[in-house]
Amino acid sequence: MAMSLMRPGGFSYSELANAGPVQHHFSPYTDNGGSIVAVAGKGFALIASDTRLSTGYSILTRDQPKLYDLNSNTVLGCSGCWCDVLSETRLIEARMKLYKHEHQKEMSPGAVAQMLATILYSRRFFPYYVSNVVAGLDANGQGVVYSYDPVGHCDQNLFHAGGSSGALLQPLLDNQIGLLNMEIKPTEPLTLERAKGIIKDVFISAAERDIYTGDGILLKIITKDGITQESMKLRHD
Amino acid sequence: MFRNQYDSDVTVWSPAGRLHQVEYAMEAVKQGSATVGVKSNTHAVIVALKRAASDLAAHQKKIIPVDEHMGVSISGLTADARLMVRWMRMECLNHKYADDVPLPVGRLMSQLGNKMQMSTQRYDRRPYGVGLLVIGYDTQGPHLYQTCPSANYYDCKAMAIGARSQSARTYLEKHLDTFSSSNLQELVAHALRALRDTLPAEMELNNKVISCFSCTMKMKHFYFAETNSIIWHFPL
Amino acid sequence: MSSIGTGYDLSASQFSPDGRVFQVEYAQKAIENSGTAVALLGKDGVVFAVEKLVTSKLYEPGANRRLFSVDRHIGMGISGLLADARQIVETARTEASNYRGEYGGDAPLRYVTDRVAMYMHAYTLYSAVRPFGCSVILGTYNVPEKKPEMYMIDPSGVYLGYLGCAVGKAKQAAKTEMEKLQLSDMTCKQLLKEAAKIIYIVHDEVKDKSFELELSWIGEHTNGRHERITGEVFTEAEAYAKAALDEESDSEIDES
Amino acid sequence: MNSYLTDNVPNRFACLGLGTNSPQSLTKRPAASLRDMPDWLTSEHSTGTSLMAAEFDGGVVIGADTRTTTGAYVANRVTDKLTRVTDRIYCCRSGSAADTQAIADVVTYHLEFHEIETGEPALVRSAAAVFKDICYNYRDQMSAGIIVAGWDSRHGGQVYSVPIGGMVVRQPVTIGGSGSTFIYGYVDSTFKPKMTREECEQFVLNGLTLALSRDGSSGGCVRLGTITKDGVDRRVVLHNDLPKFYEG
Amino acid sequence: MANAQGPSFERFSTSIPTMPSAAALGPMKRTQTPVSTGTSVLGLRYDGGIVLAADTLASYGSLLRYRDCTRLHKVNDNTVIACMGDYADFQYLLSIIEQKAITEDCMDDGFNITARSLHSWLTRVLYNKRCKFDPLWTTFLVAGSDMDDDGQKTEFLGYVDKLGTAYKDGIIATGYGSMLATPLMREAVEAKTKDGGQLTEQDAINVINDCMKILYYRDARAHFRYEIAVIPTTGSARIEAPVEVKGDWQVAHLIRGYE
Amino acid sequence: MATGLAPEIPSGGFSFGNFQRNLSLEVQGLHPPKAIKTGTTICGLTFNNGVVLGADTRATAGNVVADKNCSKIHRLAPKIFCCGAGTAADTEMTTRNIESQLELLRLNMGREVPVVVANRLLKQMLFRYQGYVSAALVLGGVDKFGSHIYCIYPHGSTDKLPYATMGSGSLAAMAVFERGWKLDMDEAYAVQLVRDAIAAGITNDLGSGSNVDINIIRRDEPKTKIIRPYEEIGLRGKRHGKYTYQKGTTKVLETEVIPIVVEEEEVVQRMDED
Repeated sequence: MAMSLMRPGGFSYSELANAGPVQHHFSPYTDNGGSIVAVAGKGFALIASDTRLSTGYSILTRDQPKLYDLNSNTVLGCSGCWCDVLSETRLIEARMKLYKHEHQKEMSPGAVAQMLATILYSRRFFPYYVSNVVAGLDANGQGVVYSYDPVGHCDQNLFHAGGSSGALLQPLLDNQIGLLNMEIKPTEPLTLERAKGIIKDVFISAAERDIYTGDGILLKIITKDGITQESMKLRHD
Repeated sequence: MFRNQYDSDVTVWSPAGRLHQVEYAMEAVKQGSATVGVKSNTHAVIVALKRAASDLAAHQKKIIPVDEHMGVSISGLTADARLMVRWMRMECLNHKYADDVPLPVGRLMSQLGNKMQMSTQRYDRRPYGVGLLVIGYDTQGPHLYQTCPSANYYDCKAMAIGARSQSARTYLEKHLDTFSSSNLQELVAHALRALRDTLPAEMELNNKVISCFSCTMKMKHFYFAETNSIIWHFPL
Repeated sequence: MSSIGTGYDLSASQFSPDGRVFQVEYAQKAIENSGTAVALLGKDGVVFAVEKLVTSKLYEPGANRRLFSVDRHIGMGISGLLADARQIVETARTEASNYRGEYGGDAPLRYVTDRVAMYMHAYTLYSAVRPFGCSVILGTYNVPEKKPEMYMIDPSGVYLGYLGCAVGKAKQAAKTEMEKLQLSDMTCKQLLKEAAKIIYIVHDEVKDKSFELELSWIGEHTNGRHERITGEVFTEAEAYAKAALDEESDSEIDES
Repeated sequence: MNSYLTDNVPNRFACLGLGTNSPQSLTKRPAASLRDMPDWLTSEHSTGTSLMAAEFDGGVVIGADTRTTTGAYVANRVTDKLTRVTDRIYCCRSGSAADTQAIADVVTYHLEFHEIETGEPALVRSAAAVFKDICYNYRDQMSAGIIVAGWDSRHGGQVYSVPIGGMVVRQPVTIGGSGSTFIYGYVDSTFKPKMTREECEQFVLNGLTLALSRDGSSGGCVRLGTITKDGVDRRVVLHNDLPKFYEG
Repeated sequence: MANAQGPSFERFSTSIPTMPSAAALGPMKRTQTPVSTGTSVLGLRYDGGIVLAADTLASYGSLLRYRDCTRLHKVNDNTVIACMGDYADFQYLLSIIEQKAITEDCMDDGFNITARSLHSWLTRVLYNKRCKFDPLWTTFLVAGSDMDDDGQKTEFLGYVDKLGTAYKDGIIATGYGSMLATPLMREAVEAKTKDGGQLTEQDAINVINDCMKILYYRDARAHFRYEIAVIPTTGSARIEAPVEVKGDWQVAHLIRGYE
Repeated sequence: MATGLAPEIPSGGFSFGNFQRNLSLEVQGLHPPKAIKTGTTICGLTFNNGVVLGADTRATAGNVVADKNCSKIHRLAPKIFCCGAGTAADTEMTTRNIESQLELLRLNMGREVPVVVANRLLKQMLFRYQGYVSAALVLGGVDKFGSHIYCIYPHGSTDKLPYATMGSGSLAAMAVFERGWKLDMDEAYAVQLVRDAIAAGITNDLGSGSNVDINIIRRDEPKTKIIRPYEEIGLRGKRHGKYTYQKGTTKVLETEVIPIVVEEEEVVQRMDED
C-alpha cells in the first residue's frame, strides 16, 4: 500500500491501481537537466549553457558548464543524460585527435557536425539521451549552429535552444532573433553585443520558470580570433 | 656483412649467444638519415635530416607527432615506423580516454619494448627495422628515449641515430654537461650542430633538409610542436 | 656446453645425435655475455644485486633496470637479454595478478616460479620460437612463517631453489665469493653490503668500462615488501664494496 | 458507532479499484516520473517498529521503539507508539500509521462508550476483541499489527496479539513489528513467567534494544509502560542510555 | 528532444556482445538489484584537502546486517575512495583497483594513479557496465589531488554513480546525504567563503560530524559508527579510527501520544 | 439508480465514475493532465510564546514553475494555520473545507476550537480518502492548552511534535532543525531557524523556490502575524534588453468592418389601464 506522497509530473491512474511493494529496477537513463542556447551571426557564433547539474529534485552541483571547446572555432554544448554526455564528448575528443593526425588539419565545424550525427546514429537503438548543439565559424567566418535530436538528425540553423528549457526558449529566440511573424522588423543585422544580451536575458527567464535551469551560465564567444568566455550568475533556488 | 648459417631467422641463436637477424635489423637503422635528440630540464628537442628519394620526390617525413605531449623522429624503415607510431597513438588515446591524463612517456616506452620484443622471438615475424627517438613531456618533465629493433630502449640525455650519427654522438658527449640548463634556443642549436656533424662537408643545413620539433610544457599543458621558425634566429 | 653441434643446432625443436638441444645451450650463452646478477638468501630475507653495464655516456643513470618487482612481495633479478627478460617480468606479474584475482591474497613464490618456468620451457619446444635469452632469479620473504625463499629459472625452463645464486658474465667468480659467506646466518643488512661487494669484485674493468650497481631487498625489515635500495643505504653499501675492492687490490699488489 | 468506518469504507475502496490489486503489480515498472525520485517521497508513513509486551506478577510491561519511517527516511525519531485505550489498557501499534491511528481512535471511542454503558473499567479481553473485529473485517485494506495489553481486575495483567490478518491470541509474552523477527530467540531463551516488575522491565528493554540495533525500520529510544492495578507508569529510555550489546 | 523511451532498445540490448553467446541465458548480469548495501557517503573540500566520511554498516534490506564494514579505501598515499551501494560490487571494483595499485607499485616509476584519473577510470567502467544493462550498483566518491591550470596541486573530489554520471565539486553527498547533509555543508561553506574565508580541516571535520549525526537521526539505514578520512593535497591521506555519533534525544520526553 | 436519461445529481464528495475509463485510456497511452504540485518546503515549530510556521512559494507543473509566489500557509482559524504540500488543489480544498467546519463548530459550541480538533478533522478526512487526496500538512496553532504543531500525512496519520517539516524539501529543512533546535526558544531565534530551514529547502530542493513566507502565532496576541514575503531567496540576474514592440509589429492580415445594425422596433405601450 505504498502510495505517492508528493511527486512531480502527472498523476497516473495505473500507478495507483498497481501500487505494489517497492522494487528496484535498473533504468540506464536519467535526466540531469540543463539548457543550451546558441546563436550565430556574421563573424561570430555564441553558445551558452547553464551550470546546474541535477537529478530528480536534487542539485548535484551548481558549477558544471555543459560546453566543450572542440577546437579553436567549434564549441559543442550537451545536456540531458549526463553519463551519455561524458561518454559522447570523450569519444568526440578522441575521434577529433585521430582526424587531426590523419589529415594534418583541424576539423571544420561542418565536419564536426557530420561526425556527431554519425556518432549519434551509431547508437540508434540505445541512444545517447543528449541534446546536442554545435556552434562554430565556417570557412567564410560566418557563424553556424547545428542542432540534433538524440539519434542523429542534424539541423543547421542560425539559433537554437536545447535542453530542459528548449521548449520554453525556442519561441522566444524565434521572435527575438528569427524575427518571425513580425510586420515591422529591425533592419540592422544582429550584432554580437545584442546576441549576447539576448542569450543572457533568455537564461534569466529560463531560470525563473524551469526548475532544472539555474545557478549560473557560461557563455562562449567564437570569433576569428578564437574563443573567449563570459559567465554570469543565475537564480539558485 | 658476413653470412653464416645462424642468421636466417630470429628464432635461431648463434653458438656465441647472438641473434644475427636482430643485429641485421639494427643495421637498417644506420641506413636511415640521421636524427638527433637532446633534452634540458625544461625541454626536449628532436631534429632530423630530411632526404628526398629523387629530385622529383618530396622530402621524406622524419618527425611524426604521436599526441599533444609526444612525438618521434625515425631512422630506418619508414613503413615500420608508421606502424609503430599508429600503435603509440592509439595507446595514448586510450589512456587519455580512460584516465583523463596524458600517458606518461616511460609507460608507453615499456609497453612498446614488450611489443617489439614479440617480433624478435617468432618464426613468422621479423624485428622492426627502425630506430626511434621519442620525445615527450609528462608530469616528471621532458623525456628522450631511443628505441632499437632489438626491442631495447634507452632513457637518454641526448642521442643521435642514423647514418653517420657517430659524429653527432661525439658532439653530444662532448657537450653533455651543458644541456640540462640550456634554454630552448640553445638546445635546438646544440641539436642542429650535432646534426651538422653528420653531414658530408659539401652539404648545408637549411629549412629544406631538416625538420625540428620540440616538446615543452606550458603550465600543465604539454605541447609537441614544430619549432622551425626559431631556428634561424641564432648562428649555428 | 661450449661445443657446437653443427647441423643439429638450428632449431629449438631439434635434438643433436648426442641428445642435446643446442639452441637452448646457445641461449644460455647469451646470458654469459650479460652483466652479473647475484641474489643472497639470509636468515631474514633476500638481497639482490646487479651489475648493469652502461654502454654510453648519453644514457640517463638509473634507466634500464635489471631488478624488478613482480608483485609487492616478489622481487626479480635478471641477466641476459633485457628485452626478453622484460617479457618474463610481464608474465610473472600476470601470474601473480591472476592468482590474486582467483584466490585472493599474495601468490606463493613457488607457484609463480613454476608458472613462469613452464612458460619459458614452452619456448624450448617449438621451431617457430626461440628460447628466452635470459635467466631470472625470484625472491620473496614469507612474513607469517618468517621464511625467505629464492629460485632461479634458466632458459631451459628448469628452476631450482638457492641459498645464493649468481647468473651472468662472472657467475663463477661470484659463486666463489658467495661460498666464503655464511649466508644463512646473515641478516639482510649484512648481506646487502656483501652483495654489493661481490658485484664490485667480479666486475671486469678491462672488458666493460662503466657499470651501475643496482640493489634491492625483501625481508622482515621491509615487512615482506620488495624494495629498491636508494639513498643512504645504497651509498653505504656501495662505499663498503668500493673499500673492500681497494683493500683487495692493495693486498694483491702486496703479494706481487 | 461503527458507522464511522462501515458506512464509507467498503464502497470507497471499491470505487478506487483497490480490489484489483493483482500479482502483476509486482512486475509493473514505476512510471518515468517516479524514476529519479527518492523513496521517501513516494512511500506511505509507517511504523516499521519493534514492539514487545510481557506479563509479570501483577501487571504487564509494554514497550516500543520510537522510529517512524517513510521509505528509509525517519519521519519521526521520537514517536510514541504506545497508545492509550483506557486507563489500564494500552495498545502498541505497528504497520501503517494512518490505519493504526484510525483503529486506535475508533476503539478508544468504543471502549469509552462501553465503560460508560457498563459503569466499570473495560476488560482487556474486550478491548482485544474490538481491535480484532476491525482488523479482521478490513484485513485486505488495512495494514495493522497491534498488541493489546493491560490490567483488569478479573484476569490481572494480560497481553493479546492482534497481528495482520485479524486473529487474536492471548500470550504471556508477545512481540510484534518488523524488528521482532530478530529477537524471537532472545525472547524464547530469556522469558520466564512470574518475573518481578523490575526483571520484566529490563527484559523488555533488552529485547527492544536488540531488535532496534538490527532492524533499520526500528530505532531511536525505547518507550516503556508498566500497567498494574494502580494504572500506567510510563518512561522513556533515551537512545544513549540503552543497554549495550555486541555491535560488530 | 525526442523521448528516450522512443525506440525499444531493450529488445536489442541482448545483441551487445558481453559473454560467449549462451543464447538461452542471455548476457550475464550480476546486479539487477542491490543486496547488501551501504548508505550515504559524504565528501567536503577544505582549504588544502578533502574530508570523506562513511558509516560502517552494510544493510541487507532493512536488516542492519554487517555493522563493521569499512566503506572507505585508501588507494594510494594521495587517494581515498568511498562507496555507497552494493557492497559486493564495491569489493569487486576494489579488487581491480587494488591490483591496479599493485601493478603501479611494481612499475616503481614515480607515477601513481591520481584521484582525477581514478575518477575518470571509474566513470568509464561504470558507464560501460550500464550500457550492458549489467550495472555495478554503486556510487563512488573519489578524493585526492589534481593539478590546476597553473600546474599547482589542488584538491579533487569527484562523484560517479552506477550509470557513469560523474562530476566534481567541493561538496558532495550521496543517497540520503544529498538531501540531508548537502544543505548543511553548502551553508557552512557559504558562510565561510562569504567574506573570503576558507574552511580549515577542523571546520570540515566539524561540519561532517554534524551531518553524520543528522544522518543517523534521519536515515533508517545509517549507523552510529562511522569513519572519517582526511586527504590533504600535500602529504599522506589517513583514515581515522571509527567514531560514534553522540546524539541528543531529550526531545523524546516532550512527546506523548500522537495528538 | 441512474435512469439513463438524466444524470444523477451528485450527492457531494468526489465522483469516481470515470476511474475505470481513465485506467483503460492510460493503458492505451493517453496520459492524464498534469496537476499542479507544490513540491514545497513547509515547516513549523513551537517556541516559548507560540508557533512559527514557514513555507516557500513555488508551485510546479512537471519541471515548469507554475506559480512563483503561491501562498502555502492556509488559515483554518484566527490562531490556527496550516501549511500544505502536495497537489495544490488538494491542499487548498482540504484546508478550506476544514476551515469552514471549524468555524461552524465554533459557532455551534460558542467557544474557541482547540488545535487538536483541527487535527482530528483533517486526519479523518484524509484517512477517508486513503492517500488519494494528496495533501501533506504542517498544522500549527495556539489555544488555551498551549502551542501545538502537528504533522499530517496524506494517508491520515499524524504526529504531534515540537518541530516538523514536510514536502519535497522537508529533509533539507529537517537537517537545519535538527542542528539548530533547542528547548525554550525565543521568538527571534525561532523565526530565524524557520527562515533558515525554508531557505535550505528553497536553495537545495528543486521543488521549492522563490520566497520564504512566515506566520507567527503568538500565545498572547489575538492576531496572527503573517509575513509574506519574509525574504526573497535566490539571486537573480538582471535583464537588460528591451522587449517592447513598435505599434504595428503584428501583421494585420485582413480587416473587415461589420457595422452594428440597430434595428428599431416599435414598441407600443398601452397606457390605458392606468
